[in-house]
Amino acid sequence: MFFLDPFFYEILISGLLAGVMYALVALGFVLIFKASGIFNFAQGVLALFAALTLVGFQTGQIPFAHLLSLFGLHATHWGAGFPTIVALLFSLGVMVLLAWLIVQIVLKPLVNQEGIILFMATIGLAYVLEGVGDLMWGANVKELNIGLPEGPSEIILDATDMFIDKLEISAAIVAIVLVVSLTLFSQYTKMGRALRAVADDHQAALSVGISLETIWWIVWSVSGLVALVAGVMWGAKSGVQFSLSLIALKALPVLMLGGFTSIPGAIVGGLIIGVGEKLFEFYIGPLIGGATENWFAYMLALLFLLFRPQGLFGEKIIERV
Amino acid sequence: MEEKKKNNTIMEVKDITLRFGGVTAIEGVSFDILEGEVRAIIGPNGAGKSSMLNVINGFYHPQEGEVWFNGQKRGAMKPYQIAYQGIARTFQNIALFKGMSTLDNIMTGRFTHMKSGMISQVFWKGKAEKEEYENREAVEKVIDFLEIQTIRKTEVGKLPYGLQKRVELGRALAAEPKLLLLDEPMAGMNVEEKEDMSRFILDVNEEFGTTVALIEHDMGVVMDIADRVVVMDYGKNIGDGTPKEIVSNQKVIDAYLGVSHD
Amino acid sequence: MTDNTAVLKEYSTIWQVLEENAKKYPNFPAVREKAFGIWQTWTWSDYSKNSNNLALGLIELGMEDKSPVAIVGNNRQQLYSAMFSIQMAGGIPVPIYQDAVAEEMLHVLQHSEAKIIIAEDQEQVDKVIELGEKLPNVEKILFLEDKSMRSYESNDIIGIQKALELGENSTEKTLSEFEKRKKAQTSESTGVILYTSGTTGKSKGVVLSNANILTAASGAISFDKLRPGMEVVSYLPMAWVGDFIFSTCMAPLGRLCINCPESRDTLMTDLKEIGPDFFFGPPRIFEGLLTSIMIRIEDASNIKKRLFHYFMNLAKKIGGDVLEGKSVGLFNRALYALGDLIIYGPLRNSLGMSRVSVGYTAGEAIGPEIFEFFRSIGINLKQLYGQTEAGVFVTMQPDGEVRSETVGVPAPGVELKIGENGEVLYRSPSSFVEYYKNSKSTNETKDNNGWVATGDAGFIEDGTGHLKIIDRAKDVGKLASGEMFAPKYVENKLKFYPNILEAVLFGKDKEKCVAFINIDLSSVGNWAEKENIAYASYQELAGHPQVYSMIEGHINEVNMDISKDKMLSGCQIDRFLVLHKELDPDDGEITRTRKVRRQFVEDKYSDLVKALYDGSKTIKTETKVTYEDGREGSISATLEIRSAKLVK
Amino acid sequence: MFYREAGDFKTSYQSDQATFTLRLDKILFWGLMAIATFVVPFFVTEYWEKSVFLPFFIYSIAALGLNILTGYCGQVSLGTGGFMAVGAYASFKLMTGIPNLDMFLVIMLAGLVTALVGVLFGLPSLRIKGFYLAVATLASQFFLVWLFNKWEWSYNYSPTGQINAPTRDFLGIDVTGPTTAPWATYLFCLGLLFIFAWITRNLVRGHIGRSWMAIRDMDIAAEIIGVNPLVAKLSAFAVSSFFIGVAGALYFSVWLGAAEPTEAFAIDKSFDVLFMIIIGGLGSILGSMIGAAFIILLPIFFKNVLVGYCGIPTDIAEFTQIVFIGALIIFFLIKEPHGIVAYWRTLKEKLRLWPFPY
Repeated sequence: MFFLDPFFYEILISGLLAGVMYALVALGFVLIFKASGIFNFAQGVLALFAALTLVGFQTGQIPFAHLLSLFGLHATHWGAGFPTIVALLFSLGVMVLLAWLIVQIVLKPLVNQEGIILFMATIGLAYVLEGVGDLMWGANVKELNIGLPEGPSEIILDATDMFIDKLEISAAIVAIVLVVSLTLFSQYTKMGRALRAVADDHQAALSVGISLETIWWIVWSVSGLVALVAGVMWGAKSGVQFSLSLIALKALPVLMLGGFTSIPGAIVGGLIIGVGEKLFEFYIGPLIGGATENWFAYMLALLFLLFRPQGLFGEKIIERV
Repeated sequence: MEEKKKNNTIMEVKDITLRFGGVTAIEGVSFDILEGEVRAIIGPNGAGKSSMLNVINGFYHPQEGEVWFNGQKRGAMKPYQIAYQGIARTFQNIALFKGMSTLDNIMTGRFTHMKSGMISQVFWKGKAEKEEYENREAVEKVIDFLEIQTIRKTEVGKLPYGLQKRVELGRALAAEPKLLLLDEPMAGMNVEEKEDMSRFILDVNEEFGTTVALIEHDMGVVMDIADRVVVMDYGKNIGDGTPKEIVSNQKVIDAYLGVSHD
Repeated sequence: MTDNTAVLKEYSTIWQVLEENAKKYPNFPAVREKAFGIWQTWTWSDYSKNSNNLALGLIELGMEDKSPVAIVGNNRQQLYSAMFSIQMAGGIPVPIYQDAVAEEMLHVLQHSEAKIIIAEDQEQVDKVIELGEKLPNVEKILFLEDKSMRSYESNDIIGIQKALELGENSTEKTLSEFEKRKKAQTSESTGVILYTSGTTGKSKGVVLSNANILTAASGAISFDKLRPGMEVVSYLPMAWVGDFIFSTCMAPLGRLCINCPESRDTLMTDLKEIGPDFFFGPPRIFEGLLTSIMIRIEDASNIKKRLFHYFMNLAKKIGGDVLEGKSVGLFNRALYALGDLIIYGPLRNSLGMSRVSVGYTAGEAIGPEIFEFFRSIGINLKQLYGQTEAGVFVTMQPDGEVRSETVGVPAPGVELKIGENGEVLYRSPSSFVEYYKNSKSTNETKDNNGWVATGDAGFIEDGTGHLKIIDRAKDVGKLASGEMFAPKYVENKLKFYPNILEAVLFGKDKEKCVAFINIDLSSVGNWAEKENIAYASYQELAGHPQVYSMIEGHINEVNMDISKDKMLSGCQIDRFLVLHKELDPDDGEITRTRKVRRQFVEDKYSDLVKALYDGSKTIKTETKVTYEDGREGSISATLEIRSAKLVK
Repeated sequence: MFYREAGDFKTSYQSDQATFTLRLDKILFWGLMAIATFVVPFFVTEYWEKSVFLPFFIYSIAALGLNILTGYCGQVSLGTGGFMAVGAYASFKLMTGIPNLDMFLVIMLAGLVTALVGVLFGLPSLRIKGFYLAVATLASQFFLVWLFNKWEWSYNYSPTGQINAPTRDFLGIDVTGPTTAPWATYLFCLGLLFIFAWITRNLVRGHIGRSWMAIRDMDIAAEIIGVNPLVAKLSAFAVSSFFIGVAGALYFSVWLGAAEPTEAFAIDKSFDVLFMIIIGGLGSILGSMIGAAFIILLPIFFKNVLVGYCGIPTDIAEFTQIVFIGALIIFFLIKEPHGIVAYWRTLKEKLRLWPFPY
C-alpha cells in the first residue's frame, strides 16, 4: 500500500511545496489576465529579470557593463553592493518602473485587440526583457542568497526522517503569505474591487474613477512584485539563470487547470500539478524513462480541458448569436 | 403577389419552449411558414424573436417542441447540417468574414454546393477548378442581382454598413436556400436603403420563389412586404395572420404597437 | 488615296460582311461585353448566329419587309447584333438615344412608325408603356434584361431569349421568306435611319443607304490604315451616327473587335482594362479626363507634382514633334524617353490609352490646350469634321498634318466647296439619301447635283487645303456695326477654360456682344475648396463674387485674344452673367450631344438678355426646371451682371 | 509606375482568378524562378547553401504550414518544434528502415506521419480557442521532444541518442549524407518549396481554404453556411502538420544531417516559425517566405555586421538580436498586423496608381 510508503509523504509534501511556487507564478498571470484580459507569456522572464536585478543591486554590479566595456570602461562593479533589504526595495522600484514602460509602450497601443494578438505581443515582450536582462547584468549563472535558512530541516528529519529543504519550506511560507495577502487585497480593498471591475468591463473601471492605464500599471507592478518574489525563491534554490524564465511554462498548465480568471483556481491547480507531477515522476517515471515533469502537467491539463474547457474555477463561456 | 401559390407548408414549429438556465426565452410557440410566402416575425425587444430564428437554424436546441421542415420532423441537428437542408440566414448585427473580399464572402455561401475533395483541391485540377468557376458564375448572378459589381473585389471590412448588409444577403442567396431567414435586415438603415432592401427581398421572393422569414421592427416595411405575420411577446405567440388582421388585433396593439415607439 | 467605292463590288449590305467574317474567321473575337465580372466574348460566328436567329425570330413575330424597327438601350452585344438582324430580315434599324425622355421618344416612334421595339431593360420599356395609346402602331416590345420584368411579360412584351428560340426552330415558310428578303436587298436599299439630335426643332430622320454606310466605313479604314484585330470601346450612344459607323460598319469591315462597357459609371475602368487601339470621343470626354488628371495630381505628393509638371512642360515643348517623328535633338529625345517611362507612360496607362494608335475627336471644337496635352503625351489624337448626313466623315486630319485650329482635309471620296455665303458644301458617295418622310428639308439641304449644305460657315486654308470652321452658318451674323458676329467661335474659346462648362453669346444686330456663362461644377467646386469658399448649392457657387471675378479674368483674356483677329474683333464680350442653373437637355436648352439651342435659350431667358443690354447691375429672375424624374419645378434667383474689358 | 495594365483584360474566370493577375507580376515571378533554377545552382557554395538557402527554403515550408493553421484558419500553435521533430524522426526511421526508398517519398511519408500526429493534437481545438489552444499546443511541443529523448526505438538505440542522416538520393542524385553537392540539395529544397507554395495557393483559393478563413473570421457564421468546424479545423491541422513535418524532415536529413531533440527541436523553434509569419504576414504565402528570409538572415546580418565588422563580442550581439526581434514582433503587432507583406502591397498599389495618389 503506497500510502504506508514514507517516500510517498515526502514526495507529497515536496510536491505541495513546489505546487505553492507554481501557484505563486500562476497568480501573476491571473492578476494580469483578470485586470487586462492579457495572457502574459512574459511572466517567467519577468521573474528572471527581477532576480537578475536583485542580484545586481546586492553585488553592486554596474548595469550594461558589457556595453560600456565597448567604450573602454572595463569596470564591472561599483565599490560595494546594497544590503539585501535595500536591494529588494530598489528591485521592486525597477519592476514598478518596468510595469509603467510596458503599459505605455506595449499595452496602450494594443488596447481592445483580440486576446491572441496581446498574447503574441507578450511573447515579443519576453524576448525583449530576456535580452535586456542579459545585456544589463550578464548571462552568467549567479548565486542568489538573501539569508534564508537552507539545508534539510532537522526537526522534520528527526520527527519523520523525511528530507525537506528549509529553503523550500520558507519559500512556501513566503508564497502562502503573498497569496493570502493578494487574495485579501483583491477581495476586500477598494483598489482590489476596482481591478476586478476592470476584468468585467473597462467602462466599469472608469466609473470607479480610476483610469485604465493606472489600473494596468498597478496590476503589472503587483505581478512584478510576484515575479520578484518568485524569482528570488527559485533563484535562491537553483541559481539565477535563463532556465528560471521557464517556470512560466510550468505555470501555464496550472492556469489551464485552474482557469485563467480564478485566484483559488491558480492555487488549487498549482498544488494539484505540483503533487501530481512529483508522484507521477516517482511512480510512473521510471517505467518510461523519467524526466516526465516537462510534459506531465501539460498532458494533465490538456486532457482536463477536453472535458471542462473553462478550467476548474473559470466561468463558463456561453456563445451568444 | 396574390397569385403566388401558398399551398404546402415548408416549415412548421410546434409548441417550442426554450430555456437558458432559469430564463424562459420561448414558451410554447407554434406557427407555420408556407412555401413561397414572405413571413414576418415581429415583437418588442426580448420577445424571443431572434431565439426563434436560432432554434430554426439549429443554434439553440429547444427543451420542448418539434421543428418540421419539408414535411419531416427534424432531430437534433448542428447548424451546418441544417445549412445542407436548404436553410440560409443573415444576422441582426452583420456576421461577414471581415478578412475576405465581397466575392469570397459570397463564394463561401456556395459552400454546400461544392464537393471536390482535398486531393483535387491540392492539385487544382479537374473537379476543383471546374467547380470553382461554375460556382463563380452562380455568384456573379447574385452580385449582378444585388447591383454590387463595383465592390466585387473590395474587402468587406472596408464597406459601409448598408452595403455590408447587402453582401450578407448575397451570401445567404448564393446558397440558393429553400428557406431564407433574415434577422432585422433593415436595422440601422436610412429610408432609401430600406427601400432598396425591401425591393431586393421582394425580388428574391418573386423571381426565385424563395420562401422568406424575417424579423423586422419597422411596421411600415412589414406591412409592405409580408404576406403573413407572427407576433411574439415575452416568448409567447400572441397573434398570427395577414398584416391587416394584425394591426387590428387588440392584443397586438397593446403588447407591441404600444411599446414600439420607444 | 484608295477608292472607297471599291467595297461595293464585294458587298451590297453590311450584314454580308458579317456573314463573310463568320465564314472566314469564325473563331476570332468580334464583340465583347463586360458582364458578370469578365469580358464575355462573341466570335464572328457567334455574332452571326445570334443575328440570324434573331432575324428569323423577328419574322416569326410578324415583322414586315422594309419596316422600321426601333432599338433603344446602352451599348450591348445583343443590341448591336439586333442591328444586323433587322437588316437581314429586310427591315430598317432605327436606333434611339437611350437617355431620351418619353416625349423625344414619342416623336421618333410616331414619325418612323416602328411596329417593333427592341429595348434594353425595364427603364426603357417603362418609357414606351408610358406613351401607351399615343403609339397605336407599336405591336411588340422585346427586352434584353428580364430583371424585374416578370410582371410585364405578355405576348406583346417578350424577352429577347424567346425571340431567339423562335428563330432557332423557325418554320420552313419563315426560312424561305428570310432568304427572299435577304436576296431582295441591294446597295441602294436603306441601311439605317438615324434621327439627328436636331439643334433646332424636331429631329429629322436621316436615311442612309447600304452604299452610304459601306463607302463611309471603308474610306475611314483605309484613311487611318486600321488593322484587323484592333480593339474598340463602344460607349457612345448607339443612335449617334459616329457609333453606328464605327461599331456596326467599320468593325465588321475592318474586323475590329468592339467592347461594350459594363455600365456608365464603370466606363473609365472598363476603358482602362481594354486599352483600345482606336478611340473616338467628343471633346467633353477629353476635357473630363484632363480635369480628373489635374485634380488628382493636385492631391499627389510634392515630388510627384514637381516631376509631373516638369515633364509636362517638356512634353508641351517637344511632345507633339516626337509624336510626328520630327527631329527634336538627342538630349531632348532622351529626356522625353525618361519622361515616357515615369510620367507619360503611366498617364497613358491610367487613361487606358497605352495602345491607342488613332484617336478622334469631333462634334465640337476642342480646346487647343486639351488637344495638345493628349498629343504631347504620345496619344495620336486627331480631329475630324462630319455630320449625320455625311455618314460622319467630311474632313479628317491625316497623320503629320494635325493642328488644333483646323479640321483636316476632305475624307476619301469627298468633294468640298464653299458656298457664296461662306457655307461649307460637300458631295460624296456616303452622303445621305434623304430625310425620312420630309422631302422639304431634304431639298433645302441637298441640291440636285448632290451637294449637301453643312450649315456651317468656314473656309479652306490656302496652301494646306485644310478646312477651318468658324461657326454655324445661320448663326454667323452681323453686328449693328456691320462687323462679323460668330458666337460659336467665341463660346468655344471660353469653353476651353476648364472652369467654364457652357457659354452663350448674343449680339446679332446689336452694338455689343453679351454672354451667359455656365460654370463647371467639378472644377470650380474643386477651386472653391482650395480657396475655402463655402457653398451650399450650384446656384450659390455660381453667384459667388469670387467666382464672378475669376470668370471675368477668363473673359478679359478671351477679348484680348479675339481682338487680334480683325475679322472677328467685334465679337468681344461687353457684359456677362453667370447662369444660376446648368443648361440641361431635359429642359431642351441643349441637345443630347450638348449643342446649345441658341434661339430656345434666348427666348427662355429673354429677361436676362434684356438686362444685359439695359445696363442694370443685377436682375431677379424665375426659371422653370425639369428634374431627372420628370417632375417640374422652378427656381428663382437674383443674378449679378458684370462688365468685361474691351480691347480696341 | 512600371505597371502597364491597359489592355490586360480578362475574358474568363480562369484568368480573372489566376495567381498573378497582372502581366508584370507574372513576368517578374517566372523570371526570378528561372534565375533561381538555371543560374544560381552554378554559383551556390557550401556556405550559401548551408547558412542561407537551405534554411530559407526549409523554414519557408514550415512557415507556410503554420500560416495555413494560424494565418488562414486562425488557430495559434506553439507546437511547431515538436511537429518538426516528428517529421525528422519519421524520415530517419524511413531512411534507415527502407534504405533504397527515394528521398522524395521519404519526405512525403514523413509529412504524412506528422499530419496524423497533428490531427491528434488538433483535437482540443474543437473545445478550446485562442491562447487556451496556443498553450495546449505547448503540450505537444514538450511531450514529443521528451518522447524522442526517451524512446530508444525512435533513434535506433544509438548510445548518444543522436540521429544521423545516411546518404540517400533523389532520382539517383545524392541529397543527404556527406557526399551531397550544394547545387543538388539547393535544387531539391527549392523544388519542394515551389511545390508546397503552389499547393498552399491551390488550397486557399478553393472552398476548403475559404472554409478555413470563414472559421478564422467568424466561426458562427461559418457554421450556418455549412462549414463543419470539426472538419475545417482538423483538416487545417492535418495540412499544416504535413508541411511542418516535411520541413522537419528536410531540416534534419538534408540541412543538418544530424540532430538531437532537446537542442534541434526546442520550443524556440516554435517561436521562430511563429515570428516568421507574424513579421512576414499572417494569411499570406509571400509573407511566409519574407518572414522566413527575415528571421534567417537577421542573425547572419548581426554576426557579420556587429561581430565581424564592428567587433562587438558575440554574446552581446546575440542579446541585441533577441531584443531586436522581440521589439520587432511588438512593433508589427501594433503597427502592421499584416506584416511586411502589407507594406509590399501598399508599395505595389502606389506603383500601380503612379503618378496619382488614387
